[in-house]
Amino acid sequence: MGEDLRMTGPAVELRGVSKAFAGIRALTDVSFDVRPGEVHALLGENGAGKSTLIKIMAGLHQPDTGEILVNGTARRFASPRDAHAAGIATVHQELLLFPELTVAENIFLGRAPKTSLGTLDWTAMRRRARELLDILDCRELDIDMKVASLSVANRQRIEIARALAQDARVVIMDEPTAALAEADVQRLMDIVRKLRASGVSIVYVSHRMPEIFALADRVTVLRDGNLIGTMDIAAVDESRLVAMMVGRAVDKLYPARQGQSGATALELRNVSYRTVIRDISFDLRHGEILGLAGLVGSGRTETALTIFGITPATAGEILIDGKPVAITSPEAARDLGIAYVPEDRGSQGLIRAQTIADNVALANLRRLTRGFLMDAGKVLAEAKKAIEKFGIRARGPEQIVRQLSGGNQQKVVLGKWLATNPRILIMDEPTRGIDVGAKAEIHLLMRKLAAEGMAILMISSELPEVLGMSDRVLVMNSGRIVAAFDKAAATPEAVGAAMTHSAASRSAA
Amino acid sequence: MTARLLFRHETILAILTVIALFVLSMLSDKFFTVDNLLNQGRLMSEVGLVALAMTFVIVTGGIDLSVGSILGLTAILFGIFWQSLGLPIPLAMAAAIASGTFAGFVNGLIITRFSVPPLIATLATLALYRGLAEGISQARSVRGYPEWFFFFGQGEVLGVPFQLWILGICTVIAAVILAYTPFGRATYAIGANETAARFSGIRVDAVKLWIYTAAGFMSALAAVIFVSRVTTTRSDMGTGLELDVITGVVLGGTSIFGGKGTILGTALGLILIQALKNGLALSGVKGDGTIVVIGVVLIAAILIGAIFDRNRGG
Amino acid sequence: MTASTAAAAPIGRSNLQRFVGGYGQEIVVLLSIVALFVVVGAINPRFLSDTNINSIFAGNAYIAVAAIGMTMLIISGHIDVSVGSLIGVIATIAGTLAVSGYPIWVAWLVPILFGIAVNAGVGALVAYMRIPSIVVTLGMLSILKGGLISATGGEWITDMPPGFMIAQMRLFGIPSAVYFMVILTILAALFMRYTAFGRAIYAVGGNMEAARAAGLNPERTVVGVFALHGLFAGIAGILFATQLQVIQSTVPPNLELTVITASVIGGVSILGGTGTVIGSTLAAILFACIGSALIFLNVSAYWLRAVLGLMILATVLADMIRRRRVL
Amino acid sequence: MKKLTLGVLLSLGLMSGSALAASAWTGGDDLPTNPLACDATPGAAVAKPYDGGVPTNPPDRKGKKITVVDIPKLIGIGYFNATSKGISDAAAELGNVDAKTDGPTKANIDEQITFIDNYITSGVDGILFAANDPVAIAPVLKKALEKGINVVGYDANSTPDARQWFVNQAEFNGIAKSLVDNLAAEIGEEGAFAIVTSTFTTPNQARWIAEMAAYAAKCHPKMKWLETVEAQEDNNLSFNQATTLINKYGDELKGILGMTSVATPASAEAVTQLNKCGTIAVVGLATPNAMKPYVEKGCVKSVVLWNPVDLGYAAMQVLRSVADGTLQPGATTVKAGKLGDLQVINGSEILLGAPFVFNKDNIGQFDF
Repeated sequence: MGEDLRMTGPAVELRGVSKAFAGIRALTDVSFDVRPGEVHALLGENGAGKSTLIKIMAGLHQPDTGEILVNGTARRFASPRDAHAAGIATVHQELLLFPELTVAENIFLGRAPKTSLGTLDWTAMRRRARELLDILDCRELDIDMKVASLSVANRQRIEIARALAQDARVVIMDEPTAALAEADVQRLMDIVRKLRASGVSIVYVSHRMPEIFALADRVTVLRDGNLIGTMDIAAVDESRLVAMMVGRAVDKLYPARQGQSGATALELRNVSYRTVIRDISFDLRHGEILGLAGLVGSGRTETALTIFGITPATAGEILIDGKPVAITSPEAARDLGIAYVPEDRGSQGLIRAQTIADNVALANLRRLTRGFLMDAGKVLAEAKKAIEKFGIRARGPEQIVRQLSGGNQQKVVLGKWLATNPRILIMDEPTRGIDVGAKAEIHLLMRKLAAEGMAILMISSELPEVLGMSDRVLVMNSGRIVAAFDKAAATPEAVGAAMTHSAASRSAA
Repeated sequence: MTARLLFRHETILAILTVIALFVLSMLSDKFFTVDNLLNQGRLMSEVGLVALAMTFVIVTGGIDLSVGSILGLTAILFGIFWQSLGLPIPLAMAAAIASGTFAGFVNGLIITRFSVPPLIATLATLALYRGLAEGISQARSVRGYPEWFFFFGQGEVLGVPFQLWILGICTVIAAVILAYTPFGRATYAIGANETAARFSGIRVDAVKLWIYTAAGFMSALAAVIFVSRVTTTRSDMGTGLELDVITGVVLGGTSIFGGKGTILGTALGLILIQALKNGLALSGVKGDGTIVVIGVVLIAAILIGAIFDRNRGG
Repeated sequence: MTASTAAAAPIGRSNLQRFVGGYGQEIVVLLSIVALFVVVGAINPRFLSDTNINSIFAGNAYIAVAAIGMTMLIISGHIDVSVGSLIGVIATIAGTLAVSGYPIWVAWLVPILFGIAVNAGVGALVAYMRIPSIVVTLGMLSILKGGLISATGGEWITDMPPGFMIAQMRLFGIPSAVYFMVILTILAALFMRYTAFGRAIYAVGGNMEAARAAGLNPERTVVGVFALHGLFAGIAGILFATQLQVIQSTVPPNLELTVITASVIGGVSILGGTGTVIGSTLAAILFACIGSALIFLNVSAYWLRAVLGLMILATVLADMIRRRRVL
Repeated sequence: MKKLTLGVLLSLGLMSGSALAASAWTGGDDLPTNPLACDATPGAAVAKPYDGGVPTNPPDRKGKKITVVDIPKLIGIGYFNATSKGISDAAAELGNVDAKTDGPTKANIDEQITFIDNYITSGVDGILFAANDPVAIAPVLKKALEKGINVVGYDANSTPDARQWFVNQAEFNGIAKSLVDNLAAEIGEEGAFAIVTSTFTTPNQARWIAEMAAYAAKCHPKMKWLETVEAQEDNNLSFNQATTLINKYGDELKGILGMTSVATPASAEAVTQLNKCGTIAVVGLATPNAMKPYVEKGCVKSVVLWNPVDLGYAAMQVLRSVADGTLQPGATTVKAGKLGDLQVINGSEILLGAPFVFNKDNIGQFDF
């Protein structure tokens, strides 16, 4: 990274790029450039063409028309290898790592240092891996550990180290903070700034406005495969960007509360699961949205899994409508009127290879029968109901879920669970990876459900969402509930402090 | 479930089967006769019964290599229960089938409780159950069953072999269960995405346990029919059965990765294989040539399916 | 993993830590072999005689060699259920060439090339047509087996020239098959650890899409690993062919199961992405030792397979429990 | 837990079953044995009425061209290649027979039955078989008889009523005597030996072993029988098993008996490779071609076998005679072409002759 910045033109430039898949246009005549040492935010709703654009830059797709210029020369990327050679690296959203290989290997895979014999030089590889991670301030990361056992944040750091190992001049980050907790987001932003200072350009794809305003130098907005505009960050504000993305003004992000809290729906008394969560006690009322905040790994999702019976409680008591219940399996939880919209839509929420109707029926198999047999009519009717009720944009109940956008997929998960007529709804990261428009729809829906008397427990890593949606906020840390706030008392400062302060004091103890 | 896509593979297979039947009946006038076809039905019954259960197993994304060994073990236990323990035949039959079912249950237990991949778990029990059969029998055959017992394997009801009725009934039941019941939906869901199935309140472990137990039961049922058909009990019975069964199921379009497959496909796959074995033999092709043809047909059928898939997917 | 040592913080784990951490299953298998030798040797000291140890190693070297290729294949996330048939075919081709008067090096080399070519073809079907390897190789199993008998009629091959019998040659009193096993295992282990292609095999087995994004060519890697597997199957076939004065021209029964089991017991995850060739060779040796030990211990041969099944189950369960505790 | 109880019960059942069956046993079957006299007195031929089956309404095949299929236990091994050669030799000689050999690639009862079934359907006139299991094969053979097909067995019998005639290569007790006598001559009356067989479920081998046990107990009581190991029909496994036996018993082991044409050469190979020629004797059933190297080197002194080419030849001749109606129940001899008259024994069996012993002097004259 010792080179000085002699280049004046863009590090990478896309000119008039178009791309279609099976006749469907994904990008139409889009031009985009990245200057040396800048953070360039790329914005757009899901399906706007961001992924296609970055995949073209990464060499995973080839444009139908248009050209890619690197340092002013036209290049053709036939494969990711060509893009790497041109100094472009990608930190993928789904973190494409090899779980059974070590940290060091993951960083150097495909371009490991060789000895004079042409074999891999493990000594050099491990040394340089250590150096790179030190540059990223990840001194605690063990380079000989298998990646399988690492947290999401650490995996992401490995991906970034991998980009550095390629001497990348341009690093594309695809929703890098989507899966990160607040503290890790801060660390990531520090890393991004550090990279920029060393002359690396960053293409930063994110749905989170605060990050964009904190980091980006310029911003480009795409909509429906078209370029809407590229601007200096100083020249725009949040509502303007949202309007550009959505194509209309979205005035209120978080809908106001309607109705009042009712009776207690769910109560936990000193619930523990092994040593993962300990002594969890709280109550959840009908008609309220209870926010559960905390860092990733603080035990939020684990609490939800215990309530839902995936990891049944090893101690303590759970009461529903005042009566103690034994929740030993998801099936039992469902039969008690609990629904869980999981954190990871793709692997936990949906069977993407199946149709909407199949997915909606999945949690309701026994109800959608006539005698011993499935009732195809009822299944279709249920799916149609969900499509109408949640405004799922699909050709019909027979459409394969994989073909839907993230927001619509999430609505299918919701449809599946609301078809069980639950009275308690747990939503884990309900809007992760969903674009602004769909996000607002889901928020509206949550409010409507609460107004109808649903008791909602919401887990979110996005502090604005927690604060905007919750009627009350609980904060978890190291497997315990460490603070509780009313809506009025739940300020970003107070909640943020509870999430991090106690973590520091606990680890110091 | 992409009904159309499934239909595709079965359509290809049905066309292949019809072509095969047509060509084979051209090659030999002995092939397309009622007698021969019913007889072939008798010969394919054991493989067919096990293949029904195997379809469920593979749809969940699993595999069961131990079915042949369970068949051998059940056959031996049946013989031992009858001859050495002196149980009356119906009781010995029930006890042996219960033992075979239990062997399947053990497979399921190892797979679900200890999360051992099915391929490995059943690779181990393949050796274990066959070893038990050999050890228990000390390689001795049990013979001399009473004449009436041979009805199950050699008798006819309304002119149709007894076991073909059993196979037919089991096929219909299996087809209905897989396609039209909550259990069937759960089976597909587990194969397509086990975690999502679990998170949807499906009792994944229980479903899998049932399926492997059913595979044990079907193998045991096949064992009794087999013993009745060949009138003797040997510890090497059913050796290599798993490959025949898996070939039939896979040829029938069931994805080895799980989540896809139908009983109709399996039935067509089995019919195609049996028709080739019999028809080629009748038209003068030797056994080793037939094996080659079956191998080629298996790869070709799946290849055609893959090409169709790809063209659709774009 | 604690960074307790302040001065001269190590860049990673110590070599010993890494060794123990990386070779858990291999160490278990190795200890089983040692335990077996100690126990059986105590009961019947002849078990430890050099001739017996030689026999155990030499008689089963071809299984270990085939298991090396199988291990690579399974690491890449695939499997070959036709390897036994392939070895039978290769042995027959080698023998036929040898008795037909071709130079001996031709009789050794051509069958190996045949193995590579066949498996590269299988690999191409798997990689480019996306047909699951178990399906393609299930088909190949039938084709090779039936084809072999059609072609040879099961005629035994005898009277091979003495120079052809490579597995019987000895150096310092040790049969060459043992050298093959040891040297190929070491070479393969080095290959898997120190070459880019070796690591690519792990990468493709671990995460195919990630491998593509990392600039690897997964399809080519898959074809390559199948070809490598063909190479090892070819060498195994030559060892198999030259061990005895007679080649049976048929498919050795159950060989594929033995080879796959050796790979799996050696620590290969059937899900791909993990395992080592050292483990599979050790497991093949363990099997050979068990087979021999059961005879030495007067265990009735009727129970042999049951004992083997139990051993596999015990190993796998122990591994599962070990992993669960680690997590 | 109902399932648990069931499980415990079944495990108990399994264990009791195995306990019942577990007894020291060397690989023979448990049918009655009939050891021959220790000297060369031939066994008393018991006159027995014809006990074979009769085809139902067979068409008149006298002198007409007939199609015959030969279905051995398995194809692709030297032994059955030799019988197949004998069958086609006889067919060529007779001129009015169209014969072919087909069968399973491994000795599998089910597949063999399927093969026979298919050939019944295809409408052959005659079936020659070597049974993988005498009882299991019976129903399908009876079916063939019902369809008017002539059925003749060779090498491995079925139950008598399931076929018309069986060509017996040599009686079990004759083979047993020949093997044990030859072995005793080489290793002495007090030598210890072990057996390598195919599988314990193979009827012929099990029968021979049982007869050998009975004969050894009667005529060579001091010979020590160490153990019997299984080696499938697999060269390399046979070799490994024989090697292990040698290593295990060291100098105690004086001889190895190979019970199959695969096990015997592999055992000889093991003895050769371990440099035990002259100290460990190998005696067994084998085809001469596979044994020539060892016999010529002097490592193996005697190989016992009937001539399988003759066996196939005789089987074909018998089938033709049955089809022509010249061989009727009650006959005492049958003409078998170049083999001359063969004797009828045991009601419906035709004896090929005494087992033949190959040695250094005569083995070069045979090529099969």
